[in-house]
Amino acid sequence: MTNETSKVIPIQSIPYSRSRQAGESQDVLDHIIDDFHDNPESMQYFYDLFRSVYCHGEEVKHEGMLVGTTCIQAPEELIYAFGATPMRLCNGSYHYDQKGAEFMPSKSCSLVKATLGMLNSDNVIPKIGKPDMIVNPTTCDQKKKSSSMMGDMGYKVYDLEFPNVKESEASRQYWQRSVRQFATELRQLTGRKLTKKGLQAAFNKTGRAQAAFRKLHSYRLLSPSIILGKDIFLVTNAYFFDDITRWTEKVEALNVELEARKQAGFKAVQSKAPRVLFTGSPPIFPNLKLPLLIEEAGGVVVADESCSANRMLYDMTAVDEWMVNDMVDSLADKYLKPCTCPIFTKNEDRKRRLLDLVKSFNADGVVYQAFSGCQVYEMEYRSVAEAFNQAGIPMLYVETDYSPDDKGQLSTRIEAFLESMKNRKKQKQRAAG
Amino acid sequence: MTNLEDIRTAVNNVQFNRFRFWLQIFFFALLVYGGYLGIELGKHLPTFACGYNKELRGGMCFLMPLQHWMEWPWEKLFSAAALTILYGFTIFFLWFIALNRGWCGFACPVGTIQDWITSLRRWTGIRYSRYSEGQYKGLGIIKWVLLALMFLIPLGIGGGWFTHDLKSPFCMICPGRTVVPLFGLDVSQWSIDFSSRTNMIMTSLGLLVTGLFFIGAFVKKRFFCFYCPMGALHYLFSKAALLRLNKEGAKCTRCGDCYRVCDLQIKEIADDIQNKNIMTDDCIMCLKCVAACPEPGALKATFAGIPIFEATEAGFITRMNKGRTDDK
Amino acid sequence: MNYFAGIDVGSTAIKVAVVNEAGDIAGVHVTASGSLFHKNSLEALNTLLDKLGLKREDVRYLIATGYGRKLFKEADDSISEITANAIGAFEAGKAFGGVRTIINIGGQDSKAIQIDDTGNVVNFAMNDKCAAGTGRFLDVAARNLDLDLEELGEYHFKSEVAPLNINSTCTVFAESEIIGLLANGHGKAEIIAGIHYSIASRTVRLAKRVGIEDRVYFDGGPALNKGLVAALQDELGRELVIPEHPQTTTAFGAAVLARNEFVAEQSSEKV
Amino acid sequence: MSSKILNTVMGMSLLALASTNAAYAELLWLTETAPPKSSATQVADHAAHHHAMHTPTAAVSSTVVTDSGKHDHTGMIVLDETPGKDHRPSKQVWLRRGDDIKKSPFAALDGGVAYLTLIDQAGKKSVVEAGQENGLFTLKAEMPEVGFYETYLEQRSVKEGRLLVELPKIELLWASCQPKEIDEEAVAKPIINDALALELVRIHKEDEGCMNRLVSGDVVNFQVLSYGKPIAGFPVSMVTQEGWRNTQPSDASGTVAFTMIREYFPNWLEFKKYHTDVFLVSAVMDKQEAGALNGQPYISVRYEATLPGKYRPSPHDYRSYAWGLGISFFVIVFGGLAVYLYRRRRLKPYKEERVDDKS
Repeated sequence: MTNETSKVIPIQSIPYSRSRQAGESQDVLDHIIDDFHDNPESMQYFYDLFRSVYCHGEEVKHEGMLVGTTCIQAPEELIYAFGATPMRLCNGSYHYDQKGAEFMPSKSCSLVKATLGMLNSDNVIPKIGKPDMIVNPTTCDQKKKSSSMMGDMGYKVYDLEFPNVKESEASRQYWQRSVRQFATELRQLTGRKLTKKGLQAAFNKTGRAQAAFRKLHSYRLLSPSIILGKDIFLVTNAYFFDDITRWTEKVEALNVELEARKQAGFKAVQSKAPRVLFTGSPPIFPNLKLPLLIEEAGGVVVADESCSANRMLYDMTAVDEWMVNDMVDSLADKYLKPCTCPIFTKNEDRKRRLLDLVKSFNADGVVYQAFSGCQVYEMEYRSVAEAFNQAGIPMLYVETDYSPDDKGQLSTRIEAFLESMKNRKKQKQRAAG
Repeated sequence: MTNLEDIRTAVNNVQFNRFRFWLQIFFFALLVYGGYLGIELGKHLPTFACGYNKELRGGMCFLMPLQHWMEWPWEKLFSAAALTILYGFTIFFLWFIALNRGWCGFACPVGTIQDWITSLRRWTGIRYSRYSEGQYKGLGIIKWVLLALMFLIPLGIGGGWFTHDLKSPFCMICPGRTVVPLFGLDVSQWSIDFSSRTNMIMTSLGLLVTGLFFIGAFVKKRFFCFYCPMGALHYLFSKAALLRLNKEGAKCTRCGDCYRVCDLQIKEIADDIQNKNIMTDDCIMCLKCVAACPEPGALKATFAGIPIFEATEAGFITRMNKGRTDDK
Repeated sequence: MNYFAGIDVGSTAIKVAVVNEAGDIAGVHVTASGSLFHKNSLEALNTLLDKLGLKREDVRYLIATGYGRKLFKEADDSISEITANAIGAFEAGKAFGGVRTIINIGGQDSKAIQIDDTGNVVNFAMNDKCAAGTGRFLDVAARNLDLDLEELGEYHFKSEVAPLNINSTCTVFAESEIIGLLANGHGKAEIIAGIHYSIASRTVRLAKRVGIEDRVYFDGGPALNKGLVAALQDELGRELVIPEHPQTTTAFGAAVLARNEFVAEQSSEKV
Repeated sequence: MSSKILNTVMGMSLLALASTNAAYAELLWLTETAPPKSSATQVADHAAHHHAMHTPTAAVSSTVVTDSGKHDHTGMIVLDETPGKDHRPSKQVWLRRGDDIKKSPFAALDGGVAYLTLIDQAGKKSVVEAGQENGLFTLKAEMPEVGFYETYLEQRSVKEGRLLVELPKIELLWASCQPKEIDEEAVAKPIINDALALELVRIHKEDEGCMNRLVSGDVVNFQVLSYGKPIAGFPVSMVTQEGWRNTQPSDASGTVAFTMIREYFPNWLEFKKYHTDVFLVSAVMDKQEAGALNGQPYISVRYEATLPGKYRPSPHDYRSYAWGLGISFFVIVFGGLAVYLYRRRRLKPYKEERVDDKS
């Protein structure tokens, strides 16, 4: 004699588009699109792309084999040259961050947690399908250790050995060698040959993309800005998984529109809006928390030094002899020497790069994001702060993660920071005029 | 003013390697065949316009007269006659400051020949060699040793310690002596002189070096320039030169693109962000680094302070694009 | 006569300050925020105006600050409490010969602000998300010792022994720690002293992050607590400046800013 | 008529041939080679049968021009030239008597002054007075331009009713190692003094100069002229450093050709490629002419023309192309192999990864 009220509730799968995860992306995307006025029309492509991929969980197509990369240090030209497609796995969703926290130390960095959380979950968003291989450059400790974790999840992981010292010739050679090893690895994986043609074609793809990005980058020099940082971050985030050729075309289209805006003397922000240089841990959709907070509060991110945008696309490869061996070695150099990642022993290059960016983009201040758990960024903060202090450039150091619950406090701090920058500006002007 | 700007951009976007190739051809013709056209630039040229290439040359390498002078008996060397030397040296200096080491990168026939050998190698698809850091440091001294000997031995002859058979010792081992006259169909230098032990040794050395020169230049870009005492001599005066290679340390991202393309594998060009005048004793001022620098204004070649060739983003992109797309 | 008001919609209390054209303080008012931020804020403003016998129109410019600033739509403008606090402290500090470092302990956060000699924020730091070392910590403590907030001050000085160590930084754990200490028969006084010292040391660590210069201006509700002031003084080893109305410095700052903005606008209209 | 002249010419030549030995013993010739430093004894023992010559003091050595090469310890006269002797704008010549190039002594300037005629490339004549140096006849010739200079001396004396006209001549060269500084055709064109009854002219190799001089094995051509006109079938003699003699009649164009024989055979360690041998070419012409030279009557005239020359060992004696090419070829092959093996080997130990089109 059973009671009607008691019954077993069966597992019911809700479509992804109605999941909390989709909601997270949904909110951010709506915020990016609706809460800001006159976004560039050409951005529509990227808005739609993210909506379809992150909110509707639509599949991301790719040619040939799929090679996932966990870091910008993996030479994608090589992957393209073997007819495969690279896909950057670094993930920015809080949902996956929590998933990752289930099997990773809670103190580890959100990015790594989220990435592994994503790889570990049964529906991977962006829906790229199972990578035939994951290239894991041995950069920071957490990424190093992820290698075996990803292995345990049943992925084929290749550890791309990466040196910790950038200046020494020895490590340069070591790195060149491991890049060559990577090439042979890819040869075995794809069963293809690395031909001069293929490599040149690959160089073309990325070269064109980089040229487009550099152009886009150059429009951010303008003051008052004609495009907001949140859009730039969205564009560069799309580079992670979007088809490179299409991506390039769309960016070129965006550049055309920006050129028009420039001619028209368009303003995306108030002329007094503080110009902010963003540096540190990479903002990856949907975790654009900090850039968005800055731009809500009336600031504008005019430049960045992070591996989800500038550092990923800025540096270009120079080749002396267009033969396979020299091209590969040049690639190796390109992926080692210009890198300003804090995993290296010295901080000078990053400091110099930041100061140069502040100067050339005449930024009023710097926002330094460090994901709690990312020791390298946390440790480098002091010396960077010192450098800015000497240069008389205000910097706000924000230690945060993917969780949205510190938004309130962050907004206060960021507003205060922007206000102080405004005052400085006023004073400068008074002093000048 | 705008069209000046246009010229600037045009220059900065130039397909540098092709430009350099033709400029080198021009200088080669001038210095090796200039004689045909009755061109005579004198015997104080700061580059290997070899004197052994007799009638054809359009000018003469300064090292030859320099060594002859040093061979003068001392009482003459330290007499008023030395004014000749002073004069000759002044001419040399004037020639030099015009182009600085650009003489090596663009004018030097021996350098040009090496570049031709390099392109031959490239055509065969054989990779080039690089020195290890240790080798690089060690071998770098050789040019200075050669420079020292180039003065000391002739002085020794003048002082009567050495036989006259040792005269112009550097010319004897200089690959220019054997290689350049070939372009005048003169093979007379390709022989061993058994007339005395010294002659035999020197001529054998000369041809040994010649052999090394060919094989070296084939596997190593600008093989000989790394050991060239003329280069060392240049370096002593390079501070005074008009043509300069300048670097804006703040704009440099240390991406190493310049280091990548440097024939003399000079690391400082990429890593040194302190010095504005970036030229080292190995630099041959081929300016390939400027052409391969993507950071606007980070590297520039200036003449008397006026920038004549400057690194630009657009220039870099067009050049690399060319490289990516052309087949051969 | 024009008046200018600043309203600091804080987490625990709502503070209102009104200044006259000269920028001198005309009056202040403090009420608990409760749950209905918006309603209470309006009430607070009106009560103060009544007290001063002013009409809403007399207030020519109103700036809101504090966590609730966005909610208070009546304000002409809103500003982050850090800036407001800086301005307030700078203005109030003039009376004491100027201050450069400000320590503010609020209901649920604590800040350290460094300002330059023109009152601009040079650098600042805030406590992390949790309420450790904030006013809320004192509330909890007071509740556990069943005293009310005001009494804590006197008790601090009653202790004959060295203040106890309160190790837990987290408010919640501290609560249970206190109970434990009581159970072990420790006197309220040394416990309270311990609490004050733990807050003080936390705050000083925060202040050191931004760098401490000469006098330190201490405001926020807890600044009324003599014991805490003593502890902080001891930890800092520097002179403290406590304003007349510690709670309302931020509101006062907002009011001063309101006046300045108004003047600026006037002048710009004239031009 | 013409046959008669021919006849006489033949006659003369026969006569000349007949009396060569006697005549040559006293040949007078000019040389660039300075008297030896330690020549006192040597000069002395010649003084015996050269009464005409006054004996020079032993202190010759002191002021001899410095560039006269290395000493010879045998005390023999050193006729070895030193390199670079031709790059001098001024030269000194001496007079010697006798046809043994090694032994014939330096002559003094007997009987007052002697005038020498200098003709430069442009054909410009200038007359210079010969001087004395330690009693020896000598002349310092200034040579403003790079190129050849012909120097003539004319000595007339009457002995036993025969007028002896001695016409020693020497060819001085100021060479430059800058071929561009030399006017080649001027050098190529022989300088002829048509005021002379008998002259020997050497036909130069083209671009003869510092870098290119006579060497053993060369065929050297001379033209024998009288008042500028070539004489055919006229006997011309050559005596070389080591005393090798050869006489040949000139051809229709008055040209005589000698092949310079190799006389220099040191073992190769002593071999000096700048070793210079001297040869002397001479021609003698007798004429049945009567006349008087300052009071002394004569019935016949004898003209003696001499022209010394220098030559060096042939490069073929010491240069080897085979070896040169051999060495460089060996180095190239061996070096190439070394590089190749090195690269191969580098693949072995730690398995160097290489990628290229073949991979």
